[in-house]
Amino acid sequence: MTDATSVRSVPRRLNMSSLPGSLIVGIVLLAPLVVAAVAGSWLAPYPYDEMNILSRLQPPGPDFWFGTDEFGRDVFSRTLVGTGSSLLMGVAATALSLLAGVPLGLVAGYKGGRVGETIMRAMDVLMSFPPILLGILVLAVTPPAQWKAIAAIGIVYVPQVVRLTRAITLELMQEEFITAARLRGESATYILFKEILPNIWPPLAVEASLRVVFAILLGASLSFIGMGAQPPSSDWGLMISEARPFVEQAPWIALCPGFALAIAVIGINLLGDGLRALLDPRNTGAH
Amino acid sequence: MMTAPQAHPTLQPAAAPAVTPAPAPLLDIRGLTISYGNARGTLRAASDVSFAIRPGEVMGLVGESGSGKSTVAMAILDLLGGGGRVDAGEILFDGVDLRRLPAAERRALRGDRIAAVFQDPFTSLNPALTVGRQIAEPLIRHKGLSTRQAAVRVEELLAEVGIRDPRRVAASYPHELSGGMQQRALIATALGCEPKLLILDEPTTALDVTVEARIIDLLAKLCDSHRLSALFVSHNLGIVNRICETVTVLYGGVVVETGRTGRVLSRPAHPYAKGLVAALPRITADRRHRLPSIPGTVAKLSGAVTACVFAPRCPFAEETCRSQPQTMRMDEAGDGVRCWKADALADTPWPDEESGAARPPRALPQRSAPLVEVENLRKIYGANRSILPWLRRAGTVAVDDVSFTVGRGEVVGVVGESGSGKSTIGRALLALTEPSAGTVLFDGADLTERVKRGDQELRRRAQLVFQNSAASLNPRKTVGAAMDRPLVLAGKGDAEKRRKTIAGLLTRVGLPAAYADRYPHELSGGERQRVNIARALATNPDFVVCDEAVSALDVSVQANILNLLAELRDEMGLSYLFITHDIAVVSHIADRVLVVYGGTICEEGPIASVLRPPYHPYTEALLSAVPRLAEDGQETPRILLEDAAAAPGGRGCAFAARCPRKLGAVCDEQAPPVHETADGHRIACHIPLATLAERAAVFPELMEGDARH
Amino acid sequence: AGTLKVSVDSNLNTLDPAKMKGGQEYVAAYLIFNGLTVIGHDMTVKPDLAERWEHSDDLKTWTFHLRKGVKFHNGRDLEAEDVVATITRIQDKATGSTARVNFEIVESMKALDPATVQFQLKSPYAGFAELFGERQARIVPRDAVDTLASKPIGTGPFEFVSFSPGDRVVLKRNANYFEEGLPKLDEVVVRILPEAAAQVAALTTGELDLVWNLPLEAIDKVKADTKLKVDSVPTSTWDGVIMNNVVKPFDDPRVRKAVAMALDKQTITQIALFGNGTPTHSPIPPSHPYFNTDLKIAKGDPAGAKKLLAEAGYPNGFEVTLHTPAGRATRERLGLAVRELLKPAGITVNVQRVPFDVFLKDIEGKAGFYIDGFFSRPTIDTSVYPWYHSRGSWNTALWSYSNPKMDALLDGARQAKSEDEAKSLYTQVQALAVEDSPGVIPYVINHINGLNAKVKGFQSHPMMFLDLRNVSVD
Amino acid sequence: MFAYILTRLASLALILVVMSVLIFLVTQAMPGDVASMIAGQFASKEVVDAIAVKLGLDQPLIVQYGRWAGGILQGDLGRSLVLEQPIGPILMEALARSLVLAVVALAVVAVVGIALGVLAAVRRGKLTDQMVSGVSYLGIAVPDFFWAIVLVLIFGSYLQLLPTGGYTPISEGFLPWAAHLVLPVVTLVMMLLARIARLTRSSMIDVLQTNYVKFARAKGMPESVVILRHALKNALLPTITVLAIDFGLILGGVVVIETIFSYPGMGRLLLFAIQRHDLPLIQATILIVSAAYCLANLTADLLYAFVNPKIRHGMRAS
Ligand SMILES: Nc1ncnc2c1ncn2[C@@H]1O[C@H](COP(=O)(O)OP(=O)(O)OP(=O)(O)O)[C@@H](O)[C@H]1O
Ligand SMILES: Nc1ncnc2c1ncn2[C@@H]1O[C@H](COP(=O)(O)OP(=O)(O)OP(=O)(O)O)[C@@H](O)[C@H]1O
Ligand SMILES: [Mg+2]
Ligand SMILES: [Mg+2]
Repeated sequence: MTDATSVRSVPRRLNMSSLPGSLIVGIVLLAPLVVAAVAGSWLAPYPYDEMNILSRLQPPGPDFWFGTDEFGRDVFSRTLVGTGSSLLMGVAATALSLLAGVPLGLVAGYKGGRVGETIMRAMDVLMSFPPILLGILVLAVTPPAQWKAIAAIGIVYVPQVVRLTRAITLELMQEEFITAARLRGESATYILFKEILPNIWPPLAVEASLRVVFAILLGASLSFIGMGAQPPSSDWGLMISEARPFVEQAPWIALCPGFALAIAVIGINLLGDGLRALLDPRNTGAH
Repeated sequence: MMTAPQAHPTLQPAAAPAVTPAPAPLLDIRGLTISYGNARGTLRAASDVSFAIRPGEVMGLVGESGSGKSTVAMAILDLLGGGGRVDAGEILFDGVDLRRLPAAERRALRGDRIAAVFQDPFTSLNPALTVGRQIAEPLIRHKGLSTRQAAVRVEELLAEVGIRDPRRVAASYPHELSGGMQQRALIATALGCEPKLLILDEPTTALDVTVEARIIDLLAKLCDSHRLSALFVSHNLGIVNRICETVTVLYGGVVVETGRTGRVLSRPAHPYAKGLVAALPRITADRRHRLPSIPGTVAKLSGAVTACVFAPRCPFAEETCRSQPQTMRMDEAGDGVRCWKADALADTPWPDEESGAARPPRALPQRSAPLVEVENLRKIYGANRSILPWLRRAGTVAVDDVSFTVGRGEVVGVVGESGSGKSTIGRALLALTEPSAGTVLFDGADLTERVKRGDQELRRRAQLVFQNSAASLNPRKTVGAAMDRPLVLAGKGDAEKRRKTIAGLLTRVGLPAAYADRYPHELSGGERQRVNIARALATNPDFVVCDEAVSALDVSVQANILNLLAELRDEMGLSYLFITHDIAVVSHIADRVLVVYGGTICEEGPIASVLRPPYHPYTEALLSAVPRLAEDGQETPRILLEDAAAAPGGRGCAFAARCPRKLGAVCDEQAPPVHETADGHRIACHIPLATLAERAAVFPELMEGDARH
Repeated sequence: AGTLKVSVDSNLNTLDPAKMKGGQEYVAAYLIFNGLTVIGHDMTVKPDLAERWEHSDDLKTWTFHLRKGVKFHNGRDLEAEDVVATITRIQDKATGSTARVNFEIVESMKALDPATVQFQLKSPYAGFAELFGERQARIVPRDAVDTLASKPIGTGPFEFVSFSPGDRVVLKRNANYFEEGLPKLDEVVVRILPEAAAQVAALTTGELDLVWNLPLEAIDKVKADTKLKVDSVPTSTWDGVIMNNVVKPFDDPRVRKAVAMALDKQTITQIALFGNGTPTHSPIPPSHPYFNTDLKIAKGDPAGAKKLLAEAGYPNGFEVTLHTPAGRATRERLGLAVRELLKPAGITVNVQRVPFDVFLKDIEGKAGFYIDGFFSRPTIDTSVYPWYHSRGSWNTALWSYSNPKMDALLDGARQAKSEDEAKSLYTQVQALAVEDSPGVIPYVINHINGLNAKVKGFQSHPMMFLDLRNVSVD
Repeated sequence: MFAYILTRLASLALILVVMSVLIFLVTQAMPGDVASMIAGQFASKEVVDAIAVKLGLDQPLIVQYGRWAGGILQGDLGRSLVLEQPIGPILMEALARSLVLAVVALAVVAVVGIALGVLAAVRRGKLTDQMVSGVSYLGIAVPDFFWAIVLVLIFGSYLQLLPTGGYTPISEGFLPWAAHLVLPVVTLVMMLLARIARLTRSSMIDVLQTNYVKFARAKGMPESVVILRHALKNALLPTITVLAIDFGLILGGVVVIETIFSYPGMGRLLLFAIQRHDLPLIQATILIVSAAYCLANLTADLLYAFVNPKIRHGMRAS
């Protein structure tokens, strides 16, 4: 359906003043990160993995704006180059959990009964597996790779997405526009994806923004136990984790990626809030 | 046949000097101006509102939805939420301007000297606290009672509002009580500290007619016995007529008329009040009549008032109306109107443009096979035959062995109290729920069976118009998209053609074609309901179930929709199953009516017969509970039903437990026999037909009309 | 007198000495148990449970005389049968002791009397007495072997009190210890503190008296604190860049040589150890008299390496995965340093961290290119022979290096009758090891302990043992 | 209600059975094996095989599972292959410590988080609200291990106020016990607070707009009563869910925090078991964690009923 009367998920007149404030702030915070993610390796003053034994653990200065780490690598360049993989970790893992979780949650909520119960109990089982073990399992079968860490984290978050989606679906199922759809003979697929799904996006946007953040942090924790990103990659989580022994001696090693992470976290959260508001057709710019 | 109100010859001239000094008002509101502000701007919800309530007086505050009734009530309580602000004016309570009091002192007044009861008992009680505790709170707070003393007082109060088992009720949680009991608990709370002023914001709107009647009676009695003053907010003119001495009519945040109830409702002076009274459906036997309605919608105000607020919708408006703000003209009797033409229009009724016009009489249904045949329909919810013993459950019987037919082009009304199974019947007819037993034949075919086999074609010929116009439209789809789908499913042409069809449908229900691009939240309630109807029509149905399709709407909007539905029936030969709890509405539109109670049909027949004796005892109670305007006839004594003690069910008559005319054990033990009269009027009751026919008519005027015809 | 609180950085798997694998466990082993002999601070073999020992001229029959009056912690006297039982147990494959290979040389053994035990060897071996100084070869009571893992009973200076996995091991003074007046401490608490920062913080606050194997990153901080001090000793513990000699492209000696040439050992020592170690050629540490001082320590010659690679058929270099065991910071740094230093030689290295259990199962001895490391051994022979002899136990599993010339040198050294002979043979071994480069051993590590100044009488042991006999806290 | 609990317990038992099979299969699929772990570096194949035989690892999986599950039904969690000790006591000790951590941390998180959430909701859009958001952002924006290290440095190294790690049983005195808990608890609180505060805030905002809150105000109840008695109880439902999930999370082990603070809880035990490939220990640990998690969920659901009588009613009915 692509004609003029097709479903529009965003309100028509998009002008700046009608954009939610949190969305704008979120975008402003995230824009430089996205640039860094795309062009980090060109923008970086040094190669991310270039060691310089003579200038290891240098404090911030004109040569190394944010100092160097224990190998004499430029912290700023590493942070820049690491943006891509760090954000990818969060975004891809979240996307994965949404991709798997939303349909399952929709079906569990729509079908109810035995199918729904089975799905929910399966999610309970999955949820009661400690996340690290899942991480280790996925990562340990074959050599670690980023996509595997992403897969592991994505799987860990599936149950929570399913729960949320199901809860909203159950609520929406009470709404009469679903009855109206059944009445005109829509298929279950259409009802799930065209009637219910668009109404799930706003709360899901908030949830997803939280998930992205948690995914980045869980990725960092996996790095902590040696399961996530592989050195010498400059994934932020890995960088901060590796900087631990030097927190006192050379706090700047952790500072730069920590800052970047904080900006990303806040930016993504604001973006989520803003998206929720934007996706709501009732949005009139008031927040 | 409704007539326009006649001007009363004894109306006092507006300039006559006061003779008797009126007692000082308890509540005197002067020039109250309230606005809601947010990022979008400000909305003036009340402009220069003035009125006074004398001690012991009950004043009704009426007006269209959104006219600012609640806003005014909340301002008195200092509970304007969400950016609401009083910009100007005084709220004198016992001579003291509440606005000048510090917040703590105002709070101390609340619940103590000024008490309130809100519209919806189901949401006004905290689900997490026992009812007794909630009633006791203000007693402990304001009267300094100990918990124990309060508990004693709570039981007294509950008894006072007519609850038979106060101790048990006090210990219950809200969800364990029926709506009527909850509302009584709220009233008991309000009465607890013996307030001087009671603010009632639509206290019965959420209740059943029979329950509503009881609550209104109770309130009238209490106001009388406690010499309470009350501000009674409602849009139900019948109830206002029943309980209020004076009435104030709000329109667009402005008081347009105020005066003694009898005068205002029988001879409204302001054009808006005229329209309001005219749009009210009356119990009538003449269902060919179209209701007068007020076209257009309320304009939202933001700035100062520079013209008559009603001018855009007023059929009498002139240039002056649009350029000059109106002033309130009061007379000594306390009657006042804000219209410079009021005197000139005193004898002009609200124009009834349609009722005069000749309409082609609808061809009477041929005696062919009925469109819908329902036989022995049963629906049991929640039965569970689990292998685990603790999971087994018998379930609730929502519909118990119901049979009826709907002819082609016929409108069948379904009335009954909440939970009696009306919606379930409707849903079963549309194959939205699977019957536990019985068959539903649609145009001779078993609909449920067809749908199960994946045949949606038949189903599209039976549609539904919902009560909740907001919930029945996907908030994320434009009107056009919502209407496009049925066409796509029916394979009705390409995008361009469908767009044309949609535009046609929108025009058909009286909406501009441009509305196709709007989202539901951009429409008013009446407009949304029109979209709903247009969407239902998109599949070209033969049969439409209207489940409380007009219950949530304002009288003037309701009149609009009712007219539209009647028109569609006449022009397209649609059949309706019209579910409602409003007898007046049913009497207005239905050919035949089913009275259901506890999942069974207790009375069925042509509308004219059902409204006249003989009555089923339940029908009689239901009809007697209908609130009416004074001019519609004499108030007949109400038959007040006790609250249902248990869900109906068992072997006997479903109504036995609450029946005021119960014969005895036979009612409990045997299913009632069905008495049938010549015109298809059927009553299921143990009482002989002759005895039933002895009762006086609830609507004697109908009998007169009968005689006249 | 007093209680000494010492930290180790990782949980102990077992307190059964035969099954021990990690340095933290050896700490406990040394405190609770004794061997027949002991390796002293000067790396020479000393009597321990054996008062004295003698061997036949052909170096094949060895007789040990046990010290009198030694009691196990459970009160029973030590007997020669316990020694036999201990070694038999180690020889049992199902025990899974890494010391088993050492004792494969034993043909038979018997207790001549309760105080004398005699070993018959399959071949002559001059260093047999030193084998009893090995970490796993602690003498255990033959009647209590089943509970050793959780309730060890030994003859050592400290008695086991409790072990709470993941948290601590508590030991108390053995009042019947055979060395008069020792130990001086009443109690030793070994705490398991995995995080370096927490260890150092605990040391500063006095919560700990001693941090065994102080994290290298923390050395400066401890040095700066006047209440604390750092005690360090060179060891022959080494890390290595392992190249599997039968896996392509490392089956070509030129490739291995090129890798070795490209690696600047001084730089590597700086990166991986922050300078707390010494570049070397082989497991023989520069501090040892046998160290070959004529050989040059590799300085890093990428151009030369490139040339060699071209000769070997890799003019454009190649790409290879280097596995490092996760959680071993030094080895991870070594891996990164290798990656960086091989880049100019045209070798692209992808570093891959592997969890330790996977490392043991799938990487060690199987992968082509990885980082590994080994604790110092009691003798030069045990430090070298197993890695370079074609039948050497580690060699066959590690890099499968085989050179008859090397075998001859090592076999000769085993039977060397004089120090000079041995020295000359080992000097040639080092030269050949550099020439053939079966792998690259960039450095030997210093063993460093951080301790509170109030800890008296402590000396770091080159075998990384924790010797607390003479230590006291006031 | 009783029927409800019975049903839930039955389904819990079922979940645990499924879990036990899953755990068993999944752990078997893990790379690495305990025999080579015990054998150590460069053990020859015969050695590994000999150990495997001794440990019974050579038998068919179904036999191994049967033995394991049978033991568990008799309350025997098996023996750790690496530690060579019965698992029961080790596990229970770790569980008890994790429990202490979970209970204390969650108590703090619940009290502080709910208080902050309520405060932010009541002062919506005001400075307080923004400050609460700010603090909670700070909590989640920085990884827990970073906080942990910073806390160790500040309170351990510099201020020398608190022990930096380890665990002292309460039997050795309340103060040492509490002192060892402070830092891990604070770190956990930083980590979990944000979510609780934000959640409480949003549901509180919803509840504050309900009719019954308005009615309570109309009764002249002071704000404190309105907020604490009328609104809060109804706003707590989502918060309770998340608290239960967090409870399961902490019980299941917060490896990073346990590692940094040398806290010998479930997380490190599990990590130890995984790293040593000690299957019986892994299996038992996960099973216990799962059971604890399910129980936490059940408790949350029962708490719902306690907080909301309507749900209590629903439980009776459904
Ligand atoms: N919190 C608010 N913020 C903004 N506008 C509001 C708010 N509350 C009410 N309004 C607007 O003020 C006007 C008056 O509302 P009010 O609730 O007083 O009407 P009402 O007469 O009680 O209507 P109803 O019969 O539907 O209850 C309406 O237009 C409404 O949309
Ligand atoms: N999905 C359901 N599950 C269980 N019980 C139901 C369900 N739907 C309705 N019921 C029960 O069936 C009975 C009839 O419900 P129904 O909705 O048909 O009544 P109604 O006459 O339409 O009431 P109202 O006027 O309140 O809309 C009620 O007791 C109701 O509680
Ligand atoms: Mg209102
Ligand atoms: Mg209904």
